[in-house]
Amino acid sequence: MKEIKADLISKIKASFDNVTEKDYDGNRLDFHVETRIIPQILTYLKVNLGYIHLSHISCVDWLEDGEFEIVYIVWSPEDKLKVFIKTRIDRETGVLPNIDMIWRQANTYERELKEMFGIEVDGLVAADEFLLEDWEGLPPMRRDFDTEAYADETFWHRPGREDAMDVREAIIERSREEIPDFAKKYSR
Amino acid sequence: METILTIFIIFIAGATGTYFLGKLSGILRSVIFITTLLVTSWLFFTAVSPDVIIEFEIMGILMSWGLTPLAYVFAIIVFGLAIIIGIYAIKAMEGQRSLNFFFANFLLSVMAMFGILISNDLISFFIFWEIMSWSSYFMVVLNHKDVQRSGITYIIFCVIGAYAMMMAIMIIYSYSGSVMIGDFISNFHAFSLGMKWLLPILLLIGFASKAALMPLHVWAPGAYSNSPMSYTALFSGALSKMGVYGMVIVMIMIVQQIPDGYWIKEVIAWLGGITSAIGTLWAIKQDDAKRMLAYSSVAQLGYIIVGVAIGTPLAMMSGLFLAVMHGIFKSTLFMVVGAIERQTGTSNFTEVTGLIRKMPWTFLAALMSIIALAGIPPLGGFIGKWMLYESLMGSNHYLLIIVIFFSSTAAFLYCYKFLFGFFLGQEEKEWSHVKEAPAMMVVPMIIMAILTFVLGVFPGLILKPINDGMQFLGYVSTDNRFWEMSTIFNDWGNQVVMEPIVYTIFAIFLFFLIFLTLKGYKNTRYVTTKDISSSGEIPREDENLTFITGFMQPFFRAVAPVMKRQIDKYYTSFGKGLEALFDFTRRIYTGNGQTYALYFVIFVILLLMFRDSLF
Amino acid sequence: MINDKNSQKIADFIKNWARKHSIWVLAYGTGCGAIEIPPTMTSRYDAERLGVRGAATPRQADVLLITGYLTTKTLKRVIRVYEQMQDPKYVIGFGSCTINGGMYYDSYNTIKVLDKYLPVDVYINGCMPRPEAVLAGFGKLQQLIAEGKANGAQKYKDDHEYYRGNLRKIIGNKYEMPLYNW
Amino acid sequence: MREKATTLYIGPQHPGITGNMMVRLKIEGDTIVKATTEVGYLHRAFEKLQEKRNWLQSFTLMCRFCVPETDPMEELYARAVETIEGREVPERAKYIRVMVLELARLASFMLWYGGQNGSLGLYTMGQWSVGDRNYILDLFEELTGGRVYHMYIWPGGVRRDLPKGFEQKVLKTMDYLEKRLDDYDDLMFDNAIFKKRTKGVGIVDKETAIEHGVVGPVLRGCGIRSDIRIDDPYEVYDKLDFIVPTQEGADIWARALVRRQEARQSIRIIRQVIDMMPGGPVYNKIPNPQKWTLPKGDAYVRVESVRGEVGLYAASDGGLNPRRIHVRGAAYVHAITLLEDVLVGENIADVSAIMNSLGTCPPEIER
Amino acid sequence: MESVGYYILGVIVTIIVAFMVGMTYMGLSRKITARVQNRKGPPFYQNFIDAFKLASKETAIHHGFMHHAGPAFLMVASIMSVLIIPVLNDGKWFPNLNFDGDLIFLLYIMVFGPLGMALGAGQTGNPNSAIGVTRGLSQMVGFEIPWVMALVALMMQYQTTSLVDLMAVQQTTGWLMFSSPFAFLAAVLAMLGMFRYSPFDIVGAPTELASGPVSENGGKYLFTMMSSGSIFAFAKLTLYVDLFMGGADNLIELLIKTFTIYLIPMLYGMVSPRYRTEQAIRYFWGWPLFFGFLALVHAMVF
Repeated sequence: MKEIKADLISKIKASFDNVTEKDYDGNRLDFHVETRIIPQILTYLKVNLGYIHLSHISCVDWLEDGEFEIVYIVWSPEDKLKVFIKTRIDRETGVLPNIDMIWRQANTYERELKEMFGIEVDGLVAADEFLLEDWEGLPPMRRDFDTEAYADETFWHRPGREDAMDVREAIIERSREEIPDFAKKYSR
Repeated sequence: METILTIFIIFIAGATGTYFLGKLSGILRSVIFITTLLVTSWLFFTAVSPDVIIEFEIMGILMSWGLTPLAYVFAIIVFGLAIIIGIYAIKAMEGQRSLNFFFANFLLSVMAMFGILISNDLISFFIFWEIMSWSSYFMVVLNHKDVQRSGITYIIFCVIGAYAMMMAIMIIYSYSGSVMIGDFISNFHAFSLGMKWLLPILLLIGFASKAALMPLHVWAPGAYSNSPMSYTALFSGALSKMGVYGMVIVMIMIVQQIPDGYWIKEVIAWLGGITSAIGTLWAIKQDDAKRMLAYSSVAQLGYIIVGVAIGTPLAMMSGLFLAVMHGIFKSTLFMVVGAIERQTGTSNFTEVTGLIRKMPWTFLAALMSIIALAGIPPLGGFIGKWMLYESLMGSNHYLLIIVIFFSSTAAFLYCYKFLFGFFLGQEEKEWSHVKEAPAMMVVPMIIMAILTFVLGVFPGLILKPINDGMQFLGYVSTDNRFWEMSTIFNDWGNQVVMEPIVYTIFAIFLFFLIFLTLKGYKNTRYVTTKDISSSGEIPREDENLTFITGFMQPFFRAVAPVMKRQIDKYYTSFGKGLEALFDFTRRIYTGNGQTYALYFVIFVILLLMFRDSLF
Repeated sequence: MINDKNSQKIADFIKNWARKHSIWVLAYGTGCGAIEIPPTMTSRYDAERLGVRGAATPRQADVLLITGYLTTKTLKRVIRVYEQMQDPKYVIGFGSCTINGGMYYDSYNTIKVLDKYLPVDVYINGCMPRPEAVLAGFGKLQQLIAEGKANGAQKYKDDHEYYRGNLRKIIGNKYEMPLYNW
Repeated sequence: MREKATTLYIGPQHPGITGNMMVRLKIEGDTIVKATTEVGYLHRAFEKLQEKRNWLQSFTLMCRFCVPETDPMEELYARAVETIEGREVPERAKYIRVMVLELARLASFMLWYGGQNGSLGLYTMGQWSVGDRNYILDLFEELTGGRVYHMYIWPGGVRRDLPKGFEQKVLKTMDYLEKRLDDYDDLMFDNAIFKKRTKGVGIVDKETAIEHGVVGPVLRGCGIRSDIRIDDPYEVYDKLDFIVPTQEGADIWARALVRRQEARQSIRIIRQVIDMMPGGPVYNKIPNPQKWTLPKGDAYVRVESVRGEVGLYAASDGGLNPRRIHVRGAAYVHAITLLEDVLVGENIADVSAIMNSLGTCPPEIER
Repeated sequence: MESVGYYILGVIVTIIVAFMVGMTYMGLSRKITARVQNRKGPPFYQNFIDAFKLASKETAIHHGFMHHAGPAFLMVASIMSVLIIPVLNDGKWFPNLNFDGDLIFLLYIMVFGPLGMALGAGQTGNPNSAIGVTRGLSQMVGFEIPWVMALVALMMQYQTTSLVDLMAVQQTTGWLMFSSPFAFLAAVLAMLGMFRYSPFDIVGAPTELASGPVSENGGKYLFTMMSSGSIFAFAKLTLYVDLFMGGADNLIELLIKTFTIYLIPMLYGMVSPRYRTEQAIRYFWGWPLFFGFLALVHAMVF
């Protein structure tokens, strides 16, 4: 595993600038790269090094830094190594390159990033809406979006929720009821 | 003066008047046109009887005109359809080009058909046949579109048929010295054996090309769909029956005299069966109503030819009855398509949908005709189908009956497609402006629809003249079964009485209709076709919810391994042959059908003039 | 001869008896509760012996089973489907999340109280309710039908403005919700 | 101008759909010319809610991610937390976890048997297998108290030890189910019509599979031997002896065969685990949940579920709540881009069968 | 046939008996299916409750006249078939419209209803309905061919198109099932398609088309269709008994014979997935067609 990692680091560093790596225990290796070389490095990993499986694309909202951290996780069935490609983009102005020509399913991830975080993806061809319908306002997965306040404002809440009184009352009321016949007959 | 001649003179005068006076005013043209048709029909139905024969001589050839009882049946079709379609055509053709020519030509066609029916000699028969061919050809190319394919194909097949027929006439004349049909039939036994086989085949080619029997049906879809619908109604309803008329005479009068002529009958019957099956399959595939109905006509004529070719009394009767019925329902359907095309501007199923609430009367006419076409009781088509099956069983045609049954079951598919494609399905905004066709178009269609119903309940109305015609052909009517008003019999003595069946059907239908209507009347609502249970989703405006493209795809996938390869091969090779034929004719002639027709006439006249020196 | 009221009563009794023993449930798994519907319908619990049976389209269904939370996107479809159903029709709220939002009380995309949008006849609580509970829910519904108390459809008709207003509040004016049935 | 192709909605209210999702089909004849998956009917914003909950509260939401198979989700969360925190798990807990996971797989296979055959109109199969699935759920009930949501595998081990005599009950159930699986084979795999309906339908070949990042039985169905339990072993899978079956057909039939063998492998694993199970504690106690913080860091863990690889990316900022929990469902890949591509050219009769075969599970997509 | 009153009464009784028997058979089929599926199943009279409930639905919608009248068309076909097919051998107890039970007429009246219904389904504008109809019609072309071959073989062999005559023949020669085995085989295989149980339930396949042509029908419309279906089922079963099993002398015998026939499609359906449309058609054009040919050859030779 150590040799594989060292080999990979040297190969990546030889091909790309401004790459910092971070090693973990087990079969995980992180690379921090610039946003613009994401397609190149992923293509390189897929075509030249056998990292054929894109496992995941995730995004973490670092509100205090004003940045999103995008994580691409690729996996090589031969090396049995998970490689994390991490990059950071600006929360407001950042644009992500499109990689759905490398892996088709990245399209879905990018649609979600666009909708949930409001991240622009350069050259993404897809329907506007993914999970939400007619959503207006702040993308909901951003940390500054307050879901509880939104829910309180938009939806009804059944009173008694605070201490779950109604449920307790219902349980008490229910326990006084006669058990229905068929329930007696059939319940195991 | 003889009534027959009067009719001819009125026709010619009417056609001329329509053409020349029509240039003055459209109303005048319509008046002359409809008066001609009315007067001639009136004369025909009141004053013409099958007995009178007139003879006269032109250029030394004796011509004999008279209406045989058999021809009377066909004449009923011709005049009945002509008057109804004529009324329809006046409104339907409104605002189109070269109307004078159309209406004059229409009259000429009717006259030519009448001429064919009254001709007792081969020469006048042939001349009228040619007039009919030209006039129909001019109708095919009337719109000046697709002339190359449809027009040329049609005229080529006309010419093939005409040549075959003319050759036969020449041979007959040179052998027997008489052109009388009666003489020919009675002297047929004197011909040599080779001639005995050649003559009927030549004549049959001539007639089959008009009746669109496979493999001579190629012209039909193009010609039917290319001429104006008002004429196609007549074309398919009456004009193609002239081929059937000829075939009846040949099959019964002549083929029976050939030793082993049985085989010709069998071959023709099988050709008819295969025609119906293949025509049906092709009809299902069409997305254009005109072409579908054209192929359907081919298929339906297949049934008729089967009946005629089998030739047992019941078969002949079914064939003739189907001929009448086909004339009625198919011309109605063509009129329906004409009405829809007029109101919407297209006759393509994939474009028009949901007209039922906009054109209810047209729908009613279409529904009745389609039920008749499908042969479902209680409408008239069923009687014909029933007799056809019974006759096939009575004459032990085991496999042919399966072929016929296949095509008539498969016919349900295109029947449904026709109704669904135009009238049912989503009611789209695109067609919300569509109105019902004018009364002058709707009324003829409805009359025809009622006719299908009346003939379904009382087939005796038309079976009676058919029976007379068959007696003329030499069938001996042994019992009264052929003209019972509402009962049909088969060879084994089984019978179906239509009247109580029809009443029961209507009683049950009305009972349940009333039940469905009255039960919870207040709480039953009409909802639009947009409010369907589309899986909970609300359909978007631009989405097409009508399922019509590739309508019967699974069916075709199923028949593909059985039929498709053969059909394709057959058609491609046939098409190639046809193209070669095109090239050949084009090289000889100018490629213009009209010019060619002129050549042809001159050729015929020359032949007639120099007949003595030739033979 | 026959007292009108009495005959009406008898007719109602027979009708309600039939309705009670023939409950066609619309095949619409709106939420995670859909996972307990197959066991309820299949061999061990066998709801069919009570006359409970699936219906493929809303036109044929009697009961709309809201199996769990409703997201706003589903809510629109559910209401459309409900309006396409024929009277008499019933709604069963299934799972805690239909009652008070359950663990999704602060989610921005799910409704919390089902009976603001649809007239619920029976709630089945639990997360998730066991098949026995579902059967008990059907039993309760049968009881209500027999007593003639399951008149949610009428309630929906009467208070249509109220229900529609509540719906509007969530979905705003952007989504075209055609007024099909009313 | 209207489109030429007809629009047909499969879902959300449709007997043939695998969950609350929608496939918008454009059909010509009965051939699909274009398919669009629309999701979002089940979006509950779990990941947003988990940011508002503390680390233990988040755990209760975890099992609701994908309802047909809840334990892999709990396993994911537990392992992610353990990886970030560096918490050790007792050996016995690992074995119990494997047992529970395999039982969950088996239960899910039974549901698949029902779904796959129901989509093709063989409802008897669904009645049998979903009915028999209850026996597994009974085991879960005894072990955890819940039929569907177990909340059993949690950070630091499992919630409680096995009840007395539980192993024997599991083995007895396994014997019964093994017998039943043979019955299913008779009904399903020996059925000529089933074969006709599934062979050559819904083909996902190797190139497509790699391009789309396909996982699980779908990948194995096209001949690639790939299984997280072998490739990236977790818990005690590296100590167990089992086979990862593959097939070459790449169609529904091949995937059905793969699943058929996998169900038997699950039974085999369960037997092995019970055989090898050590004694000892099952739970490495976590601190007071209200004050439980994890160090800053992130982790990505994966589990092989019935539909294939399910992954979870968890990031901690050192606070009380998770910074980010992000689940990668197998269906996330299968149900959207792959389904859209596979459906083109197929018959509308096969849509439901293909969806069942690909393992589309909408709650996992939408979360 | 003493009087019109007696006649009409008899007709109504026939229809009611057909309805009851058909409904009960369907209920029994549900019960038996449930037993095969390891469960208790609904009571055998469940279908009556369902039908009554559908009839007592308070509201209904329709998409236009054809959709409204569609079930009535269906009813015409089923009742006409019941009225044409002799129920019992002597015809005294269940008088019917006695046209000797003409088989060709029967063949055509039996498609009258489905076509009318298809028009109704077409008017709903629901794509599922239209697809279901095309499937149904295609399948019909499939199974009608072997079915007609069997009938033609029988009709040719005994030189009659009348069902009554064929029944009379069986009084002397024994059951046609044994004397014309190939026709029987072809007809029974075609029957699988006619009853539309699995694997030929492609018309209303729920997981594919959400119940197909009936997807817009509820309440009274569905009730009428359901009743019509049960009457039709009885008619078809009686037809098979009359054709191949020598008819029946009394009601009990009829019930036993019809139920035996009914078990064939039912039991086959329980363990079969559904065919695709083209596969179903090809199925009918395989062995059933072959048996049909054999039946024709058999009829020609003997």
